[in-house]
Amino acid sequence: MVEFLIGLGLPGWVAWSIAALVAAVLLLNVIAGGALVFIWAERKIAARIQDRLGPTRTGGRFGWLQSLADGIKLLAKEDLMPEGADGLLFRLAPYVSFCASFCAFIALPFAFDVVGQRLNVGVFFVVAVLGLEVFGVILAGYASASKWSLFGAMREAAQVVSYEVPLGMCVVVPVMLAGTMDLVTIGEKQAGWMSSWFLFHDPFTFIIFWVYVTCAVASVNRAPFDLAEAESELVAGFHTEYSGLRWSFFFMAEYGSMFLVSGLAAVLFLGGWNGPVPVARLLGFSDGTGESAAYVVRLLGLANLMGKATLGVLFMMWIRWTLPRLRIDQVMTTCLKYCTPIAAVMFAGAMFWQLFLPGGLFPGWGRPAGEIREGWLEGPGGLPAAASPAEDRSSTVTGGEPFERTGLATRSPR
Amino acid sequence: MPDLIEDDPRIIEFDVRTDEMLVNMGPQHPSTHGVLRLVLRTDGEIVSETEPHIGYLHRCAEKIGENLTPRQWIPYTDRLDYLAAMNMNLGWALTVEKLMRHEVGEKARHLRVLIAELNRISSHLVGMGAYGLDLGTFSPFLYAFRERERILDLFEEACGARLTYSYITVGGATADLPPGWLQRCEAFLDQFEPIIKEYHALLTTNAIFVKRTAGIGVLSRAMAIDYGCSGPVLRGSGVDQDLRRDGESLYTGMYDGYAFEVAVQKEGRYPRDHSYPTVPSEAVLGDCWHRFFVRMLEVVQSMDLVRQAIDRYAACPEPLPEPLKLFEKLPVGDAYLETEAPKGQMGFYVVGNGTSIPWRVRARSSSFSNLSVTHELCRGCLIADVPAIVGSLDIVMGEIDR
Amino acid sequence: MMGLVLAPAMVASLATCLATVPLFAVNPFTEPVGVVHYLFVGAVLFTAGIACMTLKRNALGILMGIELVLNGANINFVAFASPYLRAEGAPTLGLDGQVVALFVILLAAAEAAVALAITLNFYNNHATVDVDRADDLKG
Amino acid sequence: MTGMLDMDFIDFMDFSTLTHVVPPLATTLAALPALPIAGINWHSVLFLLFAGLACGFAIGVVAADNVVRMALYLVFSLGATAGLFFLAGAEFLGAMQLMIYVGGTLVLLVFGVMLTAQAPLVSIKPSSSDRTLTAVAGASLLSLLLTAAFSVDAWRGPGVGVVPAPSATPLGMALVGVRVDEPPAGTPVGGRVGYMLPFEIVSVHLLVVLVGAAYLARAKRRRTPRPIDALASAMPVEPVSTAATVAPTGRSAGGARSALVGGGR
Repeated sequence: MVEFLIGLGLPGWVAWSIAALVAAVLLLNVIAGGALVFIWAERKIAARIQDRLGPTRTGGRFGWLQSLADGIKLLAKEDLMPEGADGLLFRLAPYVSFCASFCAFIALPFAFDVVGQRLNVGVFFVVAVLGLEVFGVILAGYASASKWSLFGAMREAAQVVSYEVPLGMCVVVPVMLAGTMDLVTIGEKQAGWMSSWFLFHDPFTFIIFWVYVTCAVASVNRAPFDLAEAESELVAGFHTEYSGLRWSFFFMAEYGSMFLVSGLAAVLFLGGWNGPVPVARLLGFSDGTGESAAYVVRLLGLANLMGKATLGVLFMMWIRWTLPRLRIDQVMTTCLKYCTPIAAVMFAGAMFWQLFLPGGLFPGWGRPAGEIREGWLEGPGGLPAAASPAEDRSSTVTGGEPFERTGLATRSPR
Repeated sequence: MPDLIEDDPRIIEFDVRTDEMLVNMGPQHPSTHGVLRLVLRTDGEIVSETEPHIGYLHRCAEKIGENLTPRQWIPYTDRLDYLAAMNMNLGWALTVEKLMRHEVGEKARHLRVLIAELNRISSHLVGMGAYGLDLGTFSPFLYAFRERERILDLFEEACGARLTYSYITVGGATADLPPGWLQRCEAFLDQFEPIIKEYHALLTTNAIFVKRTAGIGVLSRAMAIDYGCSGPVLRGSGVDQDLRRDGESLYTGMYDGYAFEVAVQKEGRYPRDHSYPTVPSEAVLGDCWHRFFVRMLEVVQSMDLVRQAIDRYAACPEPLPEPLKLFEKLPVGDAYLETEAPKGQMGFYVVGNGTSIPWRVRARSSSFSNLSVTHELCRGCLIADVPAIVGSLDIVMGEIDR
Repeated sequence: MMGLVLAPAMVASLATCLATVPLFAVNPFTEPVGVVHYLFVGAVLFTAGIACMTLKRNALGILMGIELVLNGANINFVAFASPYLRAEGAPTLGLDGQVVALFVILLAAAEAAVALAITLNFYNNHATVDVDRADDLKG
Repeated sequence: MTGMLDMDFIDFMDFSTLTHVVPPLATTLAALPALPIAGINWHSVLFLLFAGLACGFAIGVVAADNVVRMALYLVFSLGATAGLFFLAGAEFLGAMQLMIYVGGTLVLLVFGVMLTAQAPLVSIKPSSSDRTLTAVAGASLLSLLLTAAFSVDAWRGPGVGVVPAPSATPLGMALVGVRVDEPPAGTPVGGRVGYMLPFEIVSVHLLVVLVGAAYLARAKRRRTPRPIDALASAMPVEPVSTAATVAPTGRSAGGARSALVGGGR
């Protein structure tokens, strides 16, 4: 796009700004628009689970404009701040939360190469930035001058910091299988049928996926781990004192994070934009068949990943409206006594499986031949780096050559 | 009862010096069931002291009762335990009848059993649903309300009101049941019976629910008796007492010929437990789980009683007696009667002085005594346990503050 | 009175910063930045950290100062390691710089945990985090 | 890394339909190169942004008295530093900085802040003479450092700018003892070593710290009252019966009865 804009005679910096703005606005829309849809979906799902109808009138049918109406109400609401609050921190906190949630989307791919910024430490970046969301919560809890808020903040801090450990372990397993932290490559390594998903790579990855689900739900503070805002204990926890737009920023951050961890789960374990059936390939599209075909492939992938991530969010809603809330000590026990050891054992298991049975449960079954590439392991006999879509910049710095020299790592993961 | 003070790992002091905090839970708090205010002294998440403050809903109900005739005061009894207004009506009506030595007929007796037990179901449904809410799950609350709505529909048909019925009154009931009511009631029971399994799946046997309730807030048998607890709270501690069986003859006479088993754990097992979830191994007699479970058992027990009452009521050919006159003179003397309301033993005291307006009226509510154990149960628990414990006591502020 | 003493110091500090501006030899809006830009940031962070450590009486403030100092050093390591910030073909620290920075981060985390432990124990024993009151060993 | 603006996901889109819309706009904007900001280098501008944030908030940490605000400013400063790392091509380090420093260390710090968040302790103000001394010492130190930094001519020129970002893989390989990165010209192959041993040492070190932290947070019973407890009881606050000091007999049957017992009978 930048090249196109420059080609129109725009100076480079304008072109770059426009390109950046387009990307930023698109990502912002994913969060804001996603939040609107998910809030509506949550209301409908909750209602259906509870034998109710939920919103029915706003916007004609199904109350589909309900969250927009809510948004307008929130905009018009009086913005209150408690008297003893630390004004600066109180005002800042929702934006900190929201920014963290938003920033993490930068590195999340929505389809092959459809990513804000492709980082070769993508997974790491997403997990790291996601952990920053807790700052907004802590600040909100501290600045609100309310004891309930402080309780919520402390719970959130303890919970999120603890759950980062097993979450990190879970995330490392697909990284290990793919041999890279680049989310785009990880997704692309699972191309083909459902059997090539890392979820079905071996029994350990299957189990660790569920550990990931648990930790992800906990780290985005959804029931049954929504201790920070436990309404029956802490009134509303860290956002007790918030109202109006600031409160809705917390809400958007929450829904953004839900979508993010679901998207991350989809990319890491559920094939990303691939599978369960390689629709694009069956339809005869592939990256090699021209510009418009690549376009279609990406659109299909986008829909695929969005669908999976949405399913993940819906799953979280489902359990939220089904299960009671755990107690804080039980939440910590779940993390430290169950999730962490299980994740550690599964990590070791997946490691040994990868060592001895590197093909997974379904070696090569239904996987497109020659499409999975891993630049730095291919060696000199592999495809030339420039022709490989699954790797870009990494190949220019580390070719296969050094491995030849050291005599290491000639084993391909396949 | 295990010695929780010494061995509970949650109340051991940590090396990190922390400060105590005084927190007001309520009167505007989502899980204090109305306008209860609990002042918690907490050390981090650990509650070292809980002090209930009551009186936010005081309406001088008893004093008003000393300026109205007993039948005029019936609507005020509705507002005591507003979730079980029929049982409140019944308690007051029976007390006044005791003072006046008035006997209602067979038909009124069965009608009262029928209505009171139906209201017990609806009250326990609210207690169960709200308890789920206290533990952070919303859906069972609405499931419970779904069934309660049907009971309220039945009551509405009978008396025109959905919450404050003023139906059972001194000398009988304000009106007879409308035609077809009994069939609709039976239809409801038939539809309701299998649904109870769902409640057990969602709450009673749910792993998280068990974790949150089993072993929490253990009320020992002796303490329950000491504090004058009653109802499911008392029976949840294993005390085999139910005024429907053990009360004054005037009251137990109402249940003459009815077959029911008191829902209490005897020799390690509950009655009817063959068809019910087994007690989880973590549960200790007298904890929140048992109190909850006793309520669930009482729902079934009440359904049984309602079925029996329907048969007996339908078998009574005579018409329902007219209630006493509004300004019927009260004899000189006093009467005190306790009945088994859903929340526990509801006592009314009335002193007559020969006029139609009683000289003194007093009420003794079960929730009041049940609430008084909170500071014992909540000592050393976590903040999240406070709603769990208070919720399991199933209090209604209307009858505490009166 | 206070201002009289403080003002020259502030002016001196400001002047130092301003005096460095012509030294950059690069228009940062149009040309790629160089190592010296990073060094500047590193120096400011380092100085802020040192100032924090000397100025704050709150033990946690001192801890934060240490973090800043370590970060200032880290910026330098990364700057010298980066191939972008040097002229074409100029030698860099390469990976070594990054690895050292990595170890610094890790050790800083460990150090923070230990320092926090010390602070908390200090708080336990003295009911304050004011380091000026840690004078038990004074003869 | 090519700067934060490389938006891959719009690169593949076909914008040819826009051709008839954009040129008028383009001609307008094309007039802008006359302005001094014309050949703007986004990488450098982002550097200025992050550098300004990092420096500004670092000074904020010094200037602030409230310990929570200090922590917040530190978060922002360290976050901006992570941005600088990304700009310098050290992506792994940047993510590491976010994860460990900002995410971990500072949460730890905020913990400490919360634990000590009593009104008198939140802001312990330094004396004005301290401030003066610090300002003088700081200014001198800064001038010294900057003089040193600017004294090397080779460091002052512009860098090569944007080249493809390196992968994190060589870093990881170096940590397990294998160097796969390109050595600079003239370096003997044997002269570049991996970091296996330091890596192991750091790992063990972290483990020790972990154990230490667990030791700190362990539960234990206190037999003798701490000095602080005596201090607390000397204060005119009503005595508090903490959970641990409750006498076991208080719970026994027939023990302390509530004033509420008896009810309305």
